[in-house]
Amino acid sequence: MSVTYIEAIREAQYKALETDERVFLYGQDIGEFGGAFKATKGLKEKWPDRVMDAPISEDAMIGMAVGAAIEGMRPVVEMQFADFSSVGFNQIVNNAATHYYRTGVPIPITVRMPSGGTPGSGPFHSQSIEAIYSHYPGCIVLTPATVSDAYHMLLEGIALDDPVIYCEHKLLYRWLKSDDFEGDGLPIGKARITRPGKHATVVAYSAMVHEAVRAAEMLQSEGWEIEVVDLRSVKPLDTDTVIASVARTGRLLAVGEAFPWGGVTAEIVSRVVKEAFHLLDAPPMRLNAKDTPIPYHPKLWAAHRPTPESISHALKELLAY
Amino acid sequence: MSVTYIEAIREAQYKALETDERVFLYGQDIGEFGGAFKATKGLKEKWPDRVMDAPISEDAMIGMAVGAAIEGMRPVVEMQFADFSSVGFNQIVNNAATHYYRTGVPIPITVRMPSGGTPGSGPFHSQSIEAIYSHYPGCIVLTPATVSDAYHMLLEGIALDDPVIYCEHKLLYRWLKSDDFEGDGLPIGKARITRPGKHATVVAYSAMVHEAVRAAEMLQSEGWEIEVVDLRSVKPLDTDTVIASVARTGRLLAVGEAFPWGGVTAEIVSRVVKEAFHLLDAPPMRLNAKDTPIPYHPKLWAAHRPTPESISHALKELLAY
Amino acid sequence: MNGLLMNEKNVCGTVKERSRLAPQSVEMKYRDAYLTVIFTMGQTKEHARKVYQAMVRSRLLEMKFSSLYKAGQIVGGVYLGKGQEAVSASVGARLEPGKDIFAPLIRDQAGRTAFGEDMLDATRTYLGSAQGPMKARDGNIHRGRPSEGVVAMISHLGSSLSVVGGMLKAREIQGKLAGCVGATCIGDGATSTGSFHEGLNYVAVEKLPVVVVVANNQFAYSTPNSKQYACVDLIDRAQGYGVAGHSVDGTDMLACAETIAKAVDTARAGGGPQMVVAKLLRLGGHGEHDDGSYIPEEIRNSTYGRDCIEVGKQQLLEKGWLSEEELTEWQEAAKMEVQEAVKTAQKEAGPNPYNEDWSALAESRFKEAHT
Amino acid sequence: MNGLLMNEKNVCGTVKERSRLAPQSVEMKYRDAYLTVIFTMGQTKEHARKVYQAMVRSRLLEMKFSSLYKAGQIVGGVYLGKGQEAVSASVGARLEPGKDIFAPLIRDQAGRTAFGEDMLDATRTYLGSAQGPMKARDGNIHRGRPSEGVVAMISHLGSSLSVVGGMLKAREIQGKLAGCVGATCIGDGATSTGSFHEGLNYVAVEKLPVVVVVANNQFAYSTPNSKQYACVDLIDRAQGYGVAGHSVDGTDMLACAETIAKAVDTARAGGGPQMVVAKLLRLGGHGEHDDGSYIPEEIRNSTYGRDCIEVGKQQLLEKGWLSEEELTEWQEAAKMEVQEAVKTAQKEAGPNPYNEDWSALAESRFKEAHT
Ligand SMILES: Cc1ncc(C[n+]2csc(CCOP(=O)(O)OP(=O)(O)O)c2C)c(N)n1
Ligand SMILES: Cc1ncc(C[n+]2csc(CCOP(=O)(O)OP(=O)(O)O)c2C)c(N)n1
Ligand SMILES: [Mg+2]
Ligand SMILES: [Mg+2]
Repeated sequence: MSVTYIEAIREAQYKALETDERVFLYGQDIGEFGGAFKATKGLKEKWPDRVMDAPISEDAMIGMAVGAAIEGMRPVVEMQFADFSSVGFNQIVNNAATHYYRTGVPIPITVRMPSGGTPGSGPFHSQSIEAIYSHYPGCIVLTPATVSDAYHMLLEGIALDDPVIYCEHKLLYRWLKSDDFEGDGLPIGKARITRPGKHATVVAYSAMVHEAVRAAEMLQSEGWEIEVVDLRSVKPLDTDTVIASVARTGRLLAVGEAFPWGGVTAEIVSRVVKEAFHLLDAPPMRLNAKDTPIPYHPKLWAAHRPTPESISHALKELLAY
Repeated sequence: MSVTYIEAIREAQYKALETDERVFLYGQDIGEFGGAFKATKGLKEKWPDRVMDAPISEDAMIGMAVGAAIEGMRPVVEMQFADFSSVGFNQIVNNAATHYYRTGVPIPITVRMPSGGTPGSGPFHSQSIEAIYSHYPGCIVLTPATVSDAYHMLLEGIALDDPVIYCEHKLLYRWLKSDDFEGDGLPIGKARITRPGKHATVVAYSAMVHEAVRAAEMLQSEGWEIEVVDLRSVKPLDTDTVIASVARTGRLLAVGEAFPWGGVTAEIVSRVVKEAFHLLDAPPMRLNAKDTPIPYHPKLWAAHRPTPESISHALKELLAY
Repeated sequence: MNGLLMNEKNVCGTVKERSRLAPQSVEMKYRDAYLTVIFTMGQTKEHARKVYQAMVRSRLLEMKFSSLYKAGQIVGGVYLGKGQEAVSASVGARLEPGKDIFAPLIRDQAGRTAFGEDMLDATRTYLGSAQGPMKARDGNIHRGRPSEGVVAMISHLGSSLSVVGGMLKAREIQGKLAGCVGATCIGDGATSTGSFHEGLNYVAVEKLPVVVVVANNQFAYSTPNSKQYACVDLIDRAQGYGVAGHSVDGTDMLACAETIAKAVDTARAGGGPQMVVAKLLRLGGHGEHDDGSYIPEEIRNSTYGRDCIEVGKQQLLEKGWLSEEELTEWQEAAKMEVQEAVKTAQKEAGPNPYNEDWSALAESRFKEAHT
Repeated sequence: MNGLLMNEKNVCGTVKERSRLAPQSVEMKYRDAYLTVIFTMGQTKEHARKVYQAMVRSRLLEMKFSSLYKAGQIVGGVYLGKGQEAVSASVGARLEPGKDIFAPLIRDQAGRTAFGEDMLDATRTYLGSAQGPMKARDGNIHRGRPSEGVVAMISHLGSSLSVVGGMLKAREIQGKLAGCVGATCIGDGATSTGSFHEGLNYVAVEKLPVVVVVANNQFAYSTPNSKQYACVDLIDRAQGYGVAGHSVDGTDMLACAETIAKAVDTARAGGGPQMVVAKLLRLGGHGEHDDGSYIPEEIRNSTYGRDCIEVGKQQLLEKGWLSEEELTEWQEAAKMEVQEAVKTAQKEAGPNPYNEDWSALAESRFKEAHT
């Protein structure tokens, strides 16, 4: 049997509904229709009262979830696209994320964010905005790159007492398959060495893990052994695993699909240079998307985000230092 | 005559209204009342049709400004507090900021953001969210630290063809005074060496420039000469001036009042290590606010943000490396 | 005095909708249930006294905060409910602590008091004691006890409504909704927020037992209604959401007590969301830093400008539901209570930044060291 | 056929509001001006023909996009206006290109066509030509020419309304507002957005000449009206904003042409914002990827399910305002035009990422190198 990334997300929600009656799902078109990406297919049928359609009101959707969480529930809210969370933004960063610090009452909500670019989707159906929710205090931000992480991190995230921003990458939905979603039991907060190597470390997350692995494979024929670290969650960020890798390789390239100013890659680089300056044999580098809206045309889109080619190009620069 | 930072902001708006009939002001209570902080005092009287009160509708306020900009106007929108821009967020980052790239039609709007902490203001009247608007492509983000910069950068910002996020620090409003607002003619995009030194560089912006200077003064008695760089704008970010300073001092501390994950200080560190790794004699450091909402009580607030004491403490660690 | 509702016949009969200030009052529509609210005279009297006592206690507490503010002893800003107590207390007094939900806004000390808030909660918060409900992390009007049904508002106006909706929806899922009500107060200005719209639409779609009380005090900070909305009366919005609408003169205590009781009782009985619009005036500035001098003389001198606490007093005295002596007792008791609370809070230490747990996360294992 | 408006007497007289689908139609209120719209028969005929021709051209263009989509030749998604052309074209046809403002949404090919859009604009965008108005940077339904009065929508529903308001407000400041109208279309689902609420409230407060046309096609993607709002009819919202309301059967072409013309003309004459709610059905899925199988049979078979293009054809033929021959001519001409546009766009190159100016800023001196 082969399961896809999106199936893992559905299965995790199934499991959460089945095992924890505090869990409910809420989002536009997630009921009978099963969601724009079919992540909730069939769930309304089984749990008619705990799978609910929402009006086009992202602000109220998050506010509603905050209220339900106060009363002891564990809402899982689907944004139809991560990009639309911009209109639920205030309730996330200023209400959900501040609530525990302000009142001592935790807000265990999970916001599912279909993220990342796909060809032809354009500026408003392609965004990777994990950095926005990481910058504000109070959220846990997950960025699974594998089928089993998609499954386990969603389940684990739902069980956490804090607001969880779960960034699921749309490009992986159907393309990424696995024989099962058993996984390796890594908990949230731990990064994974996806591919061992000794000449340079690429730190990536979400879909970029796969592009980084491809880039590493391209360089293998030239004799370079590139280590790829999958962050899994960008907040918390497992600096220890990254630094342990840099200790082995002496070189760091941080890769992300998000906009280039600030964000995950800058946070990684800043942490590594602070804690492991002496381990670095070359200036740490970043590779991100370009500083424009994500273009609609597939040709522009492909050049806007990091690719195996541009990653291996950056790696060569890093290795040549 | 002595002018304050807030007076400079008022004067710049006066001048803009006087010299450019495309300029208008829009915001809650900015008309007859003159604004929550009196930044528009008396302006409605002089230009009744170009100084307008808004309903409590931040989304519509920005949308309105975008529309007016399309028609050739240059709106200056006041958020009552930067924190409330979270509900106008979508129109800023997804409408105003993408418009030129998408359509070729520029959106010359200026959004005034009363930013930063003051004692007793709490989680929703204290935020410094320049990084949020810098992360997304398409905005210019200004962070004036002096009376003359407050004046000139606002005028210059209004004249720019792109959306400008003008972060004015509330703590400086009445406390910061100058004999005039003549200034030194530095354009947007250039950082300033506020205080020369040779042992370490502190890069700061907005109110933190003053805290950094105080820290530098504290260390002077111990024989340390600390250079303070005022970024002035965080996007564009004048990497050259920062690197030139680091070339002289070999040491870098980036200080900001914003939340610690990502943001301006991470962007600075990441750029400097990439371009000037060989110039660094010590691991570059960051100092930011803590990773919690900004606390309401002045005692907690004072410990939440960087202070002269915590900056000089960090500098000592940097100098001891 | 327009004691229309206050003669025995009406009190004991069906409460009929009326409003002196909003003659175009909207017909109520209950799509799910129609309820005839019957007050016995005893109930009305007790309810009115409860409302009024909360008003008295709240007014005295707030006047204390005002003078402490002027003396520089308050941490943060002070925003008062002066002139809005009849509306606010009428909400709080009709809710059941430990069962119902209340989401107060910036002028709801009276509602909080009526809903059973300990004066110490407010006083500790205003004076910066670390023992306040928000541990000095958030201030004054933001305080709440969400686990006890009092929502801790964020500043962004309009955003509590969907939270109340979610709390009630949770109870519905849990099978515990029956007989519960969630009430929230809001200003005229905040009705312009997208958040308010989305929240009201949500509770209407879900037919939740929510009461939204709009205190239309004619201004949002300095901004008059004419720059805030263009409908004739905010109650005109009720129909567009499919919720029942009630208009009331917010300075008329007995009218507030009854109209809001009716709205709360109707929601409780399954009548769906209720919207009350009360017209009145903020008797002061936006906050204690503001003198409100932009409020025109003619509005101050209109009925809006009446002080509901004076109106309420006359109403209770006239009806013989309260005596001068008893009122003095109430006032004295409240003054003592205020004094005690202030004395206690003033003795208490502020927060200690060195002991502070600098983490926004409940999951403390994910706390990261940021330098 | 319910040609109520269509007998000569009515056509030449005052247009009276009516709606078969919304019997509870709301009375119009113009607070600033009252306007009696008088069509002469010739005007009505010409206007109706203009609307219908745009519908025909748009339908053929969209059917082409649909088949190109199935052939895998379209870049991005395809969202069609099938069944909504009467409403959409009625808006576009009543606006003056080069003067008025139009903010189309996802189902407004007909309105765009009626407002004078060149078929090449759409075709280039759908086929990914670099010569489209958005230079392949943004796609399909997002295209616009803001400098020529066509707002380029972002995906976030509801956000165009305040933009239209700002465009008109700018003209007011510039002294150029007289005689201008700004119109925008929106779906039932998008009325739930905070952005829509804030935008509508804004244009109402400023009394701007805006026409908001709500195409209530019963569904937002898969979500039925019952999960979207709780008022009896969306037109019930008009009063709450203080804007004039008009109901119309969105499948009745002549009714749409007249009602929307009246709304546009009233706004143009200073009557303030106008809200039109048209009831109809989306004749297809949400996009071409969706089969819309969740739409119940009984709705499909109701009047909502009529195809307005068929209705319009019968109406024009019956009135003798169009002959079968002329219609065939129109169709043939449109087909040719579509074919030409597709041929041209297909020959054109896509964008070249190496030549792309990777900067979001108009101020190119601030472009930064990011690595
Ligand atoms: C979204 C948002 N924008 C702006 C503000 C700043 N603000 C605080 S109170 C206020 C006026 C509120 O007016 P209203 O809702 O009528 O309540 P009132 O003060 O009259 O009781 C404003 C603009 C805010 N709190 N939230
Ligand atoms: C703020 C926001 N949330 C979600 C979406 C995703 N979305 C796109 S179209 C659509 C349905 C729109 O329904 P409606 O407004 O009725 O228009 P229709 O498609 O029926 O014409 C949704 C939910 C969006 N574009 N914007
Ligand atoms: Mg008010
Ligand atoms: Mg629809």
